[in-house]
This record gives sequence, structure tokens and C-alpha cells, in this order.
Amino acid sequence: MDQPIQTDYLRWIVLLPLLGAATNGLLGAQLQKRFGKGLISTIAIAPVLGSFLLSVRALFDLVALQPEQRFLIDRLYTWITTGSLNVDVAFWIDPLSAVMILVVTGIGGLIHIYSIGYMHDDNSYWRFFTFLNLFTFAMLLLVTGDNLLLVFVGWEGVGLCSYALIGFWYQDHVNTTAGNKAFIVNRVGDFGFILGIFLIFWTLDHQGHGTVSFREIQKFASLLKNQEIWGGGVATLATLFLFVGATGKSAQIPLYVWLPDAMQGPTPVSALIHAATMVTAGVYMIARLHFLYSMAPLTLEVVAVIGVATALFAATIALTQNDIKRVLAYSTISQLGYMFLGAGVAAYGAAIFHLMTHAFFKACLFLGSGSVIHAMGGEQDMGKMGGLRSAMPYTFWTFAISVLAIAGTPLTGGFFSKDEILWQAFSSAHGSPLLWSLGVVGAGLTAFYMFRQLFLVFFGNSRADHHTQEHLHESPKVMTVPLVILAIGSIAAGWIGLPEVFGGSQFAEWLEPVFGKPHEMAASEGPELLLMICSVAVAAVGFFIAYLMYYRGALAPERFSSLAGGALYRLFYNKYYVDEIYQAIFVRGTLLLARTGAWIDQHIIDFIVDGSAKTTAYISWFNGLFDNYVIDGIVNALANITFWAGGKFRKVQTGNINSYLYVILGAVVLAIIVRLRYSS
Amino acid sequence: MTDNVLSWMTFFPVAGMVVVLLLPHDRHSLIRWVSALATLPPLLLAIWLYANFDRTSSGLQFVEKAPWIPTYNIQYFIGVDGISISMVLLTALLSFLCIFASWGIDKGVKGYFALFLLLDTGMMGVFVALDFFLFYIFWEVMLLPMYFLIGIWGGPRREYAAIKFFLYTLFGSVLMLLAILALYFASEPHTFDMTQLIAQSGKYGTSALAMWPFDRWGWGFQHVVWMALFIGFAIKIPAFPFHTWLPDAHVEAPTAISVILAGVLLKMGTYGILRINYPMLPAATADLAYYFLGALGTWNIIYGALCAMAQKDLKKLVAYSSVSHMGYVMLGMASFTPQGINGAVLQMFNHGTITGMLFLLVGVIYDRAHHRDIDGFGGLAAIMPVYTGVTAVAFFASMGLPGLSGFISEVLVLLGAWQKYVILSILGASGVILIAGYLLWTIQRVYLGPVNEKYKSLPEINGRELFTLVPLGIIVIILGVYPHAILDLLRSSLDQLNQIVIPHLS
Amino acid sequence: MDLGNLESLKFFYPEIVLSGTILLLILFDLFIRNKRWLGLMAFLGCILSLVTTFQLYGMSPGWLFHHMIILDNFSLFFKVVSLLAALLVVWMSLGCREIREIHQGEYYTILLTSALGMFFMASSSNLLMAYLSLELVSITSYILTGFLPHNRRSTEAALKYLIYGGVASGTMIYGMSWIFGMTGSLDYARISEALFQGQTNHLALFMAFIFILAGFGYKIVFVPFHMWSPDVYQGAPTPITAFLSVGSNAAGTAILMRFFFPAVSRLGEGGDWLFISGVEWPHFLLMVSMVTMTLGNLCALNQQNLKRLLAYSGIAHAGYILMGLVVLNNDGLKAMLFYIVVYLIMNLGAFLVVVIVANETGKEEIGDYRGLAWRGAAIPAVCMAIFLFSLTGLPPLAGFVGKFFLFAAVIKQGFYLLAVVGIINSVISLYYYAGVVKTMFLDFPEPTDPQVTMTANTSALLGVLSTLTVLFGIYWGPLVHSLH
Amino acid sequence: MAIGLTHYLVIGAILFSLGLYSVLTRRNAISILMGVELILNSSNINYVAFSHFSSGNVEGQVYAIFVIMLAAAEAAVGLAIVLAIFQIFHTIDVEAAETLKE
Amino acid sequence: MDIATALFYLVAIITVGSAAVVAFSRNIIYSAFSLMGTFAGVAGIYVFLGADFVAAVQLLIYVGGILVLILFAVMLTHRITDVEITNRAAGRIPALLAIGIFIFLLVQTIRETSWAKAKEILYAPTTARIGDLFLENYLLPFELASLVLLAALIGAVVLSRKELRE
Repeated sequence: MDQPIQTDYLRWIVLLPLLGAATNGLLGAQLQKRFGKGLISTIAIAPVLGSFLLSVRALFDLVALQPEQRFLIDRLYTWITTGSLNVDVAFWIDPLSAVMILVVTGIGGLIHIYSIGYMHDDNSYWRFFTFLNLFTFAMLLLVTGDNLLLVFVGWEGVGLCSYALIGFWYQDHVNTTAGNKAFIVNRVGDFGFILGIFLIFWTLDHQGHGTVSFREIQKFASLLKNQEIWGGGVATLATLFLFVGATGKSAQIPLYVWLPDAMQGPTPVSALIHAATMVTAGVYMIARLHFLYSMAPLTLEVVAVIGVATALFAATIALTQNDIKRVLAYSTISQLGYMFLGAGVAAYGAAIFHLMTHAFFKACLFLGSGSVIHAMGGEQDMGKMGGLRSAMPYTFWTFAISVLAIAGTPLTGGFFSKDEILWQAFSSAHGSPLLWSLGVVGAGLTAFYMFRQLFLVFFGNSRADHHTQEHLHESPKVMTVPLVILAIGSIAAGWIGLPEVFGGSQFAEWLEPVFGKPHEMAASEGPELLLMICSVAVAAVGFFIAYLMYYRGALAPERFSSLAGGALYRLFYNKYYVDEIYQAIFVRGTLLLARTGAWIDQHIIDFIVDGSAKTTAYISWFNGLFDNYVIDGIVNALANITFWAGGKFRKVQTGNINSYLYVILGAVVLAIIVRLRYSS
Repeated sequence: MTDNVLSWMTFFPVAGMVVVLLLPHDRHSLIRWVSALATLPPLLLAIWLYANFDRTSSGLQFVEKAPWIPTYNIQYFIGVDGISISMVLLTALLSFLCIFASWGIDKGVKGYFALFLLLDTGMMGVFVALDFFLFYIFWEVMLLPMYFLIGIWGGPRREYAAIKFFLYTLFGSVLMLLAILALYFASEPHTFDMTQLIAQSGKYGTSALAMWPFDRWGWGFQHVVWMALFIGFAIKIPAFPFHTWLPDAHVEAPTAISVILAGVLLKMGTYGILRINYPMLPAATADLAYYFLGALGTWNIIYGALCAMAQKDLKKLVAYSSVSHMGYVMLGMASFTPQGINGAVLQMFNHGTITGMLFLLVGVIYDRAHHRDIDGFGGLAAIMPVYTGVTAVAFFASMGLPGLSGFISEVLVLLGAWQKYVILSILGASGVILIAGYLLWTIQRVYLGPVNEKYKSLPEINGRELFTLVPLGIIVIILGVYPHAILDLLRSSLDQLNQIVIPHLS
Repeated sequence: MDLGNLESLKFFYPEIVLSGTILLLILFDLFIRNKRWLGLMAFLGCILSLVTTFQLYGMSPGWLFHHMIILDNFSLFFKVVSLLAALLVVWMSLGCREIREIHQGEYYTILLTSALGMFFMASSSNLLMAYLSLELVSITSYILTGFLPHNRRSTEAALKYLIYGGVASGTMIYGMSWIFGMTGSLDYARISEALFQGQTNHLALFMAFIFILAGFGYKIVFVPFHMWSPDVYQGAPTPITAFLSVGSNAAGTAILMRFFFPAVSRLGEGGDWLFISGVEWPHFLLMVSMVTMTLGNLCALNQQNLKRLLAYSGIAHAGYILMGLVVLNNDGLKAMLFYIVVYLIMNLGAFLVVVIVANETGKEEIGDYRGLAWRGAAIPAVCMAIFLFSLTGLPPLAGFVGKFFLFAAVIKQGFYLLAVVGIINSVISLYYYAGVVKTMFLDFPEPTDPQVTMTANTSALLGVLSTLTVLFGIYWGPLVHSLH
Repeated sequence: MAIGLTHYLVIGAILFSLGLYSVLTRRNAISILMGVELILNSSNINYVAFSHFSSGNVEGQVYAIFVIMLAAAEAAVGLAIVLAIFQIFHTIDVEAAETLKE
Repeated sequence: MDIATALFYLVAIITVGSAAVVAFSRNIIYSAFSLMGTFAGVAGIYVFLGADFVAAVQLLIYVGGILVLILFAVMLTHRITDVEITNRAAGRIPALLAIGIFIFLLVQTIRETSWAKAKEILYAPTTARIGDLFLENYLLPFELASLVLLAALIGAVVLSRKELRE
């Protein structure tokens, strides 16, 4: 690999949003009071747009280079140097991170703009934009950081912002609890992530190349190959550790539980963080470390299995949810599962491709749902919606397009990316027909629940109360324009990654310097087409059932829900009771441990400490007792004398000279006897 | 003055104390300002020291040496190296800030500030002393002011807390005294000079003592002395199971004293181990570090975090979080890797600033609401947004959030520990989850949620309080972004320290 | 140097000055109305005697009065200690209300006589002299203890002290008679000679020592000869308690060392003393030392009366001082001497505060010290804290340095057990000392508690003692140097 | 059997023990003092006997004379105290005179 | 058994016997008076030991001084008839036990010890030699003893002075 080209503007891509966050964070309250909300949003949006423009510049710079040299770096300073550990604060852009920064700044920018409208009535406007900017900064740090530790900073940073934004309306207990849950579950993931970093660093360090920088790791990756720890390959274990981090951040089994609750945050937050950017960090990380993952087939298998399992699992839950955002949340989890499926079959390009298209349509969906909620005065229950089509045309159309995209309707973005993944799942060296078929089932479910949502929300008659109906309105321009752009993106984004059958993917080509050549499967055009048709057909079935059930009403949903005595439905509806199980085992378990610890502290350790003090006191008391009573007591009792000492004098047994003398005589005799015994 | 800069730093507060004692006792604000003026020069000198410290040298700098009691080879010998410079900085800074945090003391003002200044000298002295005897003197000098400061100006159970602190610490320090004497007589010629004692470290035997139970454990002179010193220091750290004085002392002590206690005094334990156990008894250190520093440190992390989680009193929670955080220091020290040991000392510094902030913040709320019951608040964020913002910084720093100082040191510690003790490192890292758990839970209960009507009119944090907090906050952020501000100071000396011990590791 | 009676006189100035003062006191008592002048006279006499003592310092050792007493730096040291004790106690008495109400002429006379007795205790080199000097100190002590007229506790204490002392000294001379019988001599040097030559019966020797220890031990106050001290300390006038606690302790130590080192041991190579075989002094003293300090400290824990508490603490300190004797070498000796000086200063200081408080309140219970610091007596309270913490052995106070040397000597000889017991005792002792400090500072006074003020006289003395306590904690080089 | 040193010493020992016995058992201060006198006498017998048999000079006798003198002094002081006690307590039972206690 | 031996035993029995009365009598007056027997007996023993001067001093001071003092004290503090109260004893049995062991130990040790042997045993009058010693070798103790007596004198006066201020 050639030496990267040092630039000096990449830092601004990352730092501009931080600047915005700092300004608003420190001065926002004052500024908002004095100059109004306009200034706040300007301060917040300008840096993001600036970052976007710089990202575009970076993209062009990259394009201008030879594919092998598409590599920009901006090294600021040395962050930590201790022993063999050397960590720089450096940002780098290669084709992969270029995609990511464009997504983050582009879609993020749109969501910023959308928020102007959505958050307009909130008093903590400045605080919202502060966190949004801070989040953008952290996310950019995550995708441009040139080493694992720096990425970890972003990794935790986005977690923090996610926490802050989920609990944005902190006066409500539910929101803050959701925030806590997100943070803590993410911490569990981060725990794995950091251990992965340690393992990689030390394994390389033992070979004399301790490093956490991606390029260096890639350079020395081969050294990890034959290293073993605990009976397994280091690469496998390290990637597994890192994958734990990914499951946390990207809401995969078993750490997905926080994401549905995270919907408590403002909708733009859900769009930005919990759909488009943060949750994809895990996918990005795997793609970034693809060279390691490729060395660890076992991990890949785990990733693929977890991915597809999550995809199905979340999809089944999504079938039954009534909250508009929760459906989207589970759908996000499910779609992320697809991305991991892609990554798990070593189709990193496909995973990233899906990541990108998903960012568009899912952001669009969330923002659309936000628009709906906005219009419905905060109502999120789909059971109380319906017929919004006419009242909110922009919202409806953009939403519909996105639904088409996510359902994998041919020629939309989602179609191309999802099919790429499914195709790879079938055909890649790591793939298998089983993975593919599960993926296809998931696609069918996706189509069903997305159309269910579409129908429930926008078609039919309104089920909302009178008051809400009267206030129905389309959202302002500032909100609809981003929707439109995103909707266009949902369609268009797919066209840069056409399948081999249709002429090959530009996107894959673009990522080629990063991931290397995709598998040479060109010879099998037939199967690819066939599989594509299969999945489309399954999706169509999903659509059709939804159509029958929720549009035509020809099929009562109850018929499905009462399958297997309703148990299945209840299982789905209650999210497999996973939350309850976690609560019982982990939360309560920890609290129990905590109370036990505190109890031990107070009652056992302090008891011992106080006890030793008490023992001393007791001994001293006994000593005094001995002095006062025992000696005199022996004297008096044996002598059997009458205790009489004249009426007017207190009878006290202490300070008695005779007994003092007894002690001495006793001691002297004792000493002599002891001496006798020893000398004889 | 530059020749005696350390002496000036150490004894300036005592001079201030004398002035305070001479002032009439009802001139409260005069006494406060004099105290502030007495702690300012050490801070300025500390900054000067920071600027002029030769970061490439592993040796002692700014050394002052004079015979004191020649018959016993006792010297007035002070100086700093990489291990102590950061602690000196921390002490100077926190002492200065705590004067302002003590502004609200209105009972026995004169006595309070006089004792505080004496305490300041004691603390500074411990960190600069290079003669073992001098070290011990300073070590004990801290004890009395602390006893009174807790005992007179403390909370309702102050007497119990003060005497508990006193007895615990004294027990530890007398053990230390025995160890000091043992080392003194083991050296030839008999000396208290730490550098000499270190130079002779190879001489102290390690073969098993023919004395039960040491023979069964294979413990030699080094081990026994090591253990005596360790217990003395472990009480200060405080390491499990010697930690129970800490929650009581912290809860009862006035705010500024809690800050000093957590910010500076706890560091003395780990500092002492690094300064004394490591270089003087390297073989024993190599043998025992795993059990008594590594494993115990890890236990501290988890146990402290669990205990913190169960607390209902905000200050007690912070106190237990100290127990937990000091566990990282122990774990890092025990690793004998550059990362671990640098991380440990950095963690000492960071814990000083972060916990300092936390206690100050608890003090702010206690001054207003007159209680610290975690469940008794709620929604403070809406009432006191600035205060909450500062609190958030402190809490997240305590959580080890990247970008803030705590992260760097914790990562370094865990990274360093990984190489030696993978399992301990994993366990230690899992502590991060627990810490996040209780801190977030606390934030939620105290600051978030619906506004508690009772506290609707609490005043926002005032300028003086901010003045004590902001410098610490800035340091916390700077060190998160640029840890080399401190790491550079430590590196050479700590690497050299490692080199002393590593050859003894089997 | 072995001088006869007349030649000895010129090395006898301190005693002569002191005796002269005593006679003058008796004389002037008849004429002078304002008895305070007598106190000042006694004070001046002490100073004069002190000056003459210092002039003798550094002389080559020698015997005076036909081998009756020995003149060396050791005895001079104890003379200085006794004089200092007397001096400070006279000073203290001048500021003590209790004393102002009694016959001051006789009081100072007897006090100085007692000090003179201590001189001889420290310098006697003859069993007879030892007995005589001990009796002189004892009898004067009985008188001083019972000096308060019609005071129940004082008189009762005197009776107890007398009976106790009588039995102890009787036992002692019985033991001495055996020594005399075994060696045929009363002179220490000849006793030593005879013991090292002859085939001595170890058991008889041991028993004789035990008997003799009864006499010495009750002066030093070690277990089991300690039981009089709490009663006597509590009952005696406070300055006398102070005097007994330091003077009698020091003199007892002196006579013990005087007897054991020259009489039954020899200086071996390297500064270690060799004892007659079959006499296991180190072990015996080790036990006594440990038991003494432990018992003293444990009993002190429960005390409510401050004088009584200080009595028990005095027992504990006797135990500490004995630590220096256990090691039986010059290190230990020096440590002991140092500790005695330091103990003198800090203990007198503590009693001085008792006097100051009793002057105003007439009470000595610890409860009466409640919130002392907030009752206008911040300075005495602070000083008391200094003295008590010094007694605990906390740096940078003199008591720490003293204990430091003792522990150093003990550890150097490998008596780790003793050191550990000593250390644990220090921690225990902290508990009750800190309890007093707690009462003074951490408790707050009731409105009914009287204010406490000091006179210029007592505050000057207090200043001297507390300054010395701190000073010797920081810079004790000269003091140590003077012990060599 | 010729009268030798041992005879005198045994008499001394018996007197000593009797003195101790008085001291141990008597409650009357004067009686205790009498016990003390017995002890003193017993050691005096020892001194004089040793002076006669062991040292061959009069040192022991001198010692005995001093003991007698001091015994007188002690008795004077002791009885003065006893009288003082009697004035205050109207008894000289040592058990009664116990104001001093823990 | 020659006369001297018989006489010795007589004196010894008087001494020990009256000492026993001192120790065991329930009446303090008896005790006090038998003390005289002891003192006199001891003086007799001194005579046997050739210590004529000491014997004289013993009679003079002990019998003439101390005993009189004691008797005075007894008279001053007791009504003579008040037998039971005046000389109570406590703990006789343990005391006897302890004393028994003690006496056994003492006598055993006395018998087994090899005491120093004088070169020659003298039976010359001792007064002159003692007087010489007092003025020469034992001058200092002599002076010291006078100091003790002085102090005791003052003390006795101070202590017994009736001064009721209460």
C-alpha cells in the first residue's frame, strides 16, 4: 500500500460539527434567548453542510486518484504514546469512509434541516442541536478515525449522544430509562469492543508490531493468523470481541433490546441515529476490519447467523407492533441483520451498499413517520391513524416510495442492495442456501409489515379522534423537502450498485481498493436472476397478504394472530419477553449483588472492624473488672468475712490495698515457680 | 527562589497558617483571603514546576538536601520525579480550589483554615519527601488536621467517622513505621535516604523467614516488609477490606475536605507503593503484586461499583466510586507494563480531578437542599441547568467516557493489565458497565425526571462554586484530548521503575 | 577517681545547692508572710542547682564519698531530669490554686527534698545508698501525696501509697540482704565481681532480684507493682501527681539501671551488656514490658477521671520505657533516656492543663472537659491535644521521636514481637487520648460549663512545654547528641 | 546441730512471711504498719547474720541501723497519716477508706 | 544442747511466737504488745550475732520509739474495748496458703544457697567500728538519713496538724 496523501482539510470535516456543538452548548441558552431559534439552527446546520461540502471535495479528490492510491489522511497530533502503544489523532478517508461521511453528513444534514421544523416548538431547541451536532462529530470521528482507539472514542461518543437524545425530554421517566438502557447495553458491547482492541494490540505487540492503527493492523494482519489464545485463533477471538461491540451498537441479538425503546427520543433522532448512521457503525466496523474477519471463518459464520437470525426475529416482532415508530425500529433491527448477513458472508461491499440505501429509505421512513406524528399531535399508535394520504400528500408519497424500497420492489434502492446481499448469501464461499432462504423469508415478512404500516397509516378511514382530524396538516417545507430528497435517494442510490446481471456495480468497483475484488461469480448469471425473481416473489406475497388484510380487509388479521392458540402472536407482540428476561436476570441480578456488597460492607467488614474495637474495649472492661472484682472477690469470698464497714461509708471493693498486695505476692510466687520449672 | 522551589511550595501554607493564627478570630473574610493567598503561591510554583520539569530525565529534579539529624542519617531531602510531579500539581491545585470551596464554613473559621493549611503542607510534603523519615513525618502530619477537620466541621456522625479514619490510618502508619525501621537497619550504612534504599534494594533478602507462618508461604524479609508497607498504604488507597473508613469519612467530612480526602489523600496509598514498595522491594513486589494489587484492585473495582450502586446517599455513592476507581490504579500498577503503570499514575491524577469535581458538586447541592438522599431529588436539570451540565461532565468523566480524561487512564490501565492478567483485565473492564449503570441511574434519579416541587426555587450554582469546578472540568477535558500534558511527565521515571521490577518477575 | 568525703564536696555542688535551698526554705518559712516568695526561692534553687549540674557535665566518671555514689554523665542526666521535673512542678505549683491554700513552705521543702532523693537514686552505687535514697523519695512522696489538709482523697491516697511503699521497700531490702549474703558486699562493683567469680545459686539470685524489683518496680510503676498509681495519682494534688508521674518514674528507671548494669552485668564487646548466666533478664523484662504497656493502655480505656487516665497511661509509658531495657545495649539505653526527657515534658504539659482547668472548675473528670476549646480555653485545649498526641506518638511531636528510637532499638535487636505489641498499644492508646481530644474539641459545651482562663504564669509554662514538645518532634539532634 | 547462718535466715524468713501475712489480711492500717515492721525486722536479722557469717565486717550491721532509723521515720509519717485518716473517716479500716475508685 | 543453743532457741521462739501473735491476734492491743516481744527477741538475736550496738539501737528505737508511737496511735484511734472491729482480718485462708508456699520457697532457697563465707567470724564489740564507719565511709548515708528524718518530721507535723478549714 502506498503512503497516504497528507491533507489538511479532513480534520474540518470532523471538527466543524464539534465547533457547532461547542458554540451551542456553551452559549446556546443565551443565544436562543437573545437572538431566537434561527441563529441556533444556523449555527448547527452550517457546520454540517460545511462538512458535507468538504466530504464531497474529499470524494472528488479520491476520484482523481488512481484506485490503489485512493487514500487521504490528516494527522493532527500524537494522542497517546506509552511504551509500544502509539495512538495518533488522525483522520483518514478511503473509499469506504468516503461513503460513510457522505451518508453521515448528507443524510445528517437533511435531518438537521428537518429538525428545524420538527423541534420548532421545543424550548430546549439549542440543546437538541447541540447534541445533534455532537453526534455528527462523534459519528464522523467513528468513520474517519485512523485507529481503533479513535474509532472507539467516536463509538462511545455516539452512544453518549444517543443517550442524551433518547432522554431528550428528560422530565419523563420513560424516556430517561430508555436512554439509560441504550447507554448501558451499548456499554456491554463496548466492553467487548475494547477487549478486542486489547487482544489485537497485544498479539501484534508480542510480534514487535503493537499498533491499533487500521493500516498497520492490515499490514501485519498476517501475523495474527497463526496466533492462538485459549485454544482458539486470535483473529477469531478478537473479531468475536469486536463483534460483541457491533451487536451492541447495531442492535443485533442479543443486545438489540435498547433500540425499540430508543424510539422515545424525538423522531429526527430516530432517523439520524437509530436508522441512518449510528446503528450502522457495527457494519462499518466489520467492513473496516474485513481483513481480520476474512481470516476468521468461524466469526463470519457467527456474524452471518446472528445477522439472519436478527433479521427474522425482529421482523416477526415488527409484524405485530402497533406503534408507528416501533415497527420502524424493529424493521431497522431486521435490516441491520441483513447487513450483518452480508458482512457475515464476506460480502462487505454488499453490506455497505445496503447500509447506504437503507440510510436513505429508513431515514425517509422515520422522518415521514415523524411528519405523521407531528401532524397527529404526538399520536404514535397506528390503530388511531388511517387515511392520511390525502391530508399529507408529500409525506405519503415519500413514505410510500421508501416502503417500496425497503420491501425490495424491483428497481428501487432496497431491491438492489438487498438482493446483492441475498445473492452473496447464496453464492459466496461463506454463504449457503439456508442463509439465503431465511433471508428471503425475512424479505417477505418485511414486505408484509411495511405495507401493513403503509396501509394502516395512509389508507382507509381515519381512526383518529375528531380533534386530531381537524388539525391534520401537511408538514412545513423545511420538513417535506428533506423527505423528498431522501425519497429520491431511496430510488436513486440503488442504481450505483447494479447487480452483475445488469451490468455490474459501480459501487463495488468504488470499494474495490478497500475490499479487493468481489468474488468472481459472473459465470452464474442464471442463478442470480432466478434467485432475484424468487425473493421478489416472496416479497410480493408479503405485500399481497398485507394488501388483503389491511387494504381490502379481505383477510382478518385475527386469523393469523390466533394461530397456535394465539401463543405465537403473543410471543411476537411481547417481543419474545426478552426485556422481561433481561430485567429479571441482569438488572435484578446486578442490583441484588450490589445490595449484597453494601450489606457485606456495613455488616461484615465494619462488624469485624468495630468488633475488634469492641473486643479491645471488652478486654479492658474485663481487665478493670478483674482488678476490681475478681481479686477482691476471691479474697472476700474465701475469707467469708462479713461485708460491713460502718453505716456511713460506702462499701466499695476497689482500691483495696490488701488485694493489691495479693496480686503482687501472687505474681512474685508465680514468677519464682515459673523460673523453677524452667531451670530444672 | 528557584533553588528552593519545593520547600517554598511545601512550607508556604504553614507560613500562611501562622498568619491565620495571628489574625483575630472574627475577621472571617480576612482569614479566608489570607488562606487563599497562602495556597496560591504553591499553585503558581507548581505551574512553574510543570513548565520547567525536564520530561526526558528519569531522575530526581529540583532536589534539596540538607542534613537534619546527622546521628541517625536523617536528612531534609526533597525533590520530585515523574512519579510525584503530577501529584504535586494535583495537590497544589486542589488545595487552592478547596479554599474557595470552604468559603461557606462559618463555625471556627480560624481553626478550620489553619488546620487546612497545615494539611496542605503535610500533603505536599509527602509527595516531595525523599527521606523516608521525612516522608513518615509528613504522612502523619496530615493525620491530625484531617481528624479535626472531619471531627469538628463534619456532619452528624462526624465523631465516629473521624475516629474511625484516625484509627485506621494510624494502624496503617505504625505498621509502616516498623517497615521503615526494618529497612533502615537492613541498609548499610543505615539510612533513610530513599535513593540509597533503592540502590541497595538487591541486598534485602527474600529467602523464607524461619517463622511461622512466613515459612509456609515462602516469605522472606522483603515480603514481610512489603506487606507491612502495603497494609499501611492499602488503608489509604483504600483497598478492600480496609476501605470502610472511607464512606464514613467522606460522608461526614465537609465538602472541601472530602475533595482533599478523595483527591489527594487516597493517592498517597498508591503513590507510596510506587515510590517505596516497587523500587525498594522489587522481588517481593514481583511476587505479590498479582495478588495484592492486581486481583485486589480488580476486586476493588467491582466491589466498589456494586456497593456504590446500592447507596442511597449521593456522597456515599461518590465515595464508593472512589473505591472502585482506585482499583484501576492498583490493577494498572500491578501490570508492570508501560501502559499499565502510566495509566495508573494518570488515573491517580484523573481521579483526583474527577472525584474532586464530584464531591464539589455534591457539596453544591447539599448546601442548597441540606440533604443528599438520591431519591429525594429529581428534575434538577430543569431547575439548575448549568449545574447539571457541569455534573454531567464530571459523571461522564468518571464513567470513563472517551474524550474525557478518565477514559485514557482506564484504557491504559486495562490495556496494560491485559498483557499480564487477561482475566483481571476483562473483569476490570466489565466494571465499566457497572460504573455506567450506577452513575446513569443516579443522574436519572437526581437530575432527570419531573421537577420536584420542593426544590423548585433552588438557586443556580453561583460564581464561586463555578470557579472551583471549571478549572477541574477544563483539565478533565484537556487531558482527555491531550493526555500527554501529564503522560510526558511520567514516562521516563515510570519506565525506569518498571525496569527495576521486571527482572524479578518470574 | 575514687574520692573520700572532703574531696568529694567540690563535685557535689548540685546537691549542696539543693540542700542549702531546702534549709533556707525551712528558715524563711518562719519569717516570710507572702509564701509565694518561697516558691520562687525553690525555683531559683533548682535553677542554680541545674547550672552547677551542667558544669559537671563531661567529667570522667568517678566515685564519691568512698564509693557511695557515682558521678558520671548518666547520673548527671538524671539529676537534670529530676531538677527539671522539680523546677517545672514548682512553676506549675505557683499557678495552682490547690497549692496556694496549703503550707507552701513545707510543701516546697519536701518537694525539693524529694528531688534531692532522686539525685541519689540516680547516682547511688551502693545498696545502702539505693535504699536510703529510695526511702527518701518515698517518704517525701507520701507526705506530698497527703498534703492537702482534710482532703479525703489526698489522705487516703497517702495511706495507700505509704502501705504500698512500705511493703515494697521492705521486700526490696529483704532481697538486698540476700545479695549481700551471697556476695558479702554492699558495693555494686564488688557485688558484680563476686557474682561473676563465684558459684552463685541462680534461684536465690533470681528471687533476690524479684524482691528488689518490687522496690524499684513500684517506683517505675510496672506491672504488677503498678496498682497504687491510679489511686495515688488521682488523690494527690495535681502538681504532685505530675511530679510523681515523671520524677518517680525517671528515678526508678535510673536506680534500676544503676543496679542492673554495674551490679549484675558487664559491658561486653560491641556495646551489649552481658548478664550473669541463668538470669534471663531480656525475656523477663520483655514480658513485663509487654504486659505493662498492654495493661496500662487497656485500663486507661475505661477511665472517666483524667488524672486516673493519665496514671494508667503512665503505666503504659513505663512499659514503653522498659522496651529500651529489654534490648540491653546502649541503643536501648539512649532511647530510654530520650524517652524519659520527652515523657517528662509532655506529661507535665498534660498535667499542667489539668491544673489550669481544675483552677477554674475544680474538676478533673473527662466530662468536665466538654467543649473546652470553645470555652475560652482554646490554647490549653490545643496544647493538651499536642501533649496527648505526643503521648500517643504521632509525628511531628516529641513523643513520636521517643517511640521511634525505642522501636528502632527493639527492631534492631530483632524483638519484632515486642515492637508489634508496642505498635498495637500505640494504636490502642490513641483511642483514649483521642477520646479526650474529642471531648475538648468535638463536643460542645453546655451553657452551664464555666469558662476557663489562664494566668500569665501558667500560660508561659504551657507555652514552654508545648513548644518543646513540638520542637523536639522536629529537631531533636542536640538532645540526642547530649545523650552520648 | 550448731547454730549457723541458716537458723538465722529461717527466723528471718518466718518473720518476713508473718509480716506479709499481716499485710495481706489486716484491714486495720496500724496492723498493716506493724506487719511492715515485721518485714523490716526480718531483713535486719538477715543483714546482721550475713554481716556476721558472710562479710566478716560490720557493713551489714550499719545497714541494719539505717533500716531501723528509716523505719522510725516511716512509722512517724505512717502514723501521722493514719491519724489524719482517722480524723477524716473516724476509722482506720483501709477498706472503708475507699473514696478512690474507678 | 548447750546453754547457748538452748538460749538461742528460746529467743527464737519468743521472736517468732510473738510475731505470730502480731500476725494472728484478733485484738490490736495484743498485737501491738506482742510486737514488743518480737522486737526484743530480735534484739536478742542480734546479741547472739555479736552485734551489740545494733541490739542496743533496736531496743532504743524500736521498743522505745516506734512501739510507743504505735501504741499511741492505737490508743488514739480505738477504744480499747472495741476488740472485734479494731483488728479485722480478711482472706485468711488464701493468705495462709500463699504464705505457706512462699515460706517453703524461701526456706528451700535459703538451705540450698551457698552464701558467702567470711574469712573469720568476729565476736568483738562493734560500737567503735560502727562509729568510725559513720564518720568515714558512711558519712554520706548518715547525712542522708538525717535528711530523711528531717523530712519525716516535717511531714508528720504537716500531716497530723489539725486544720479544719471546711
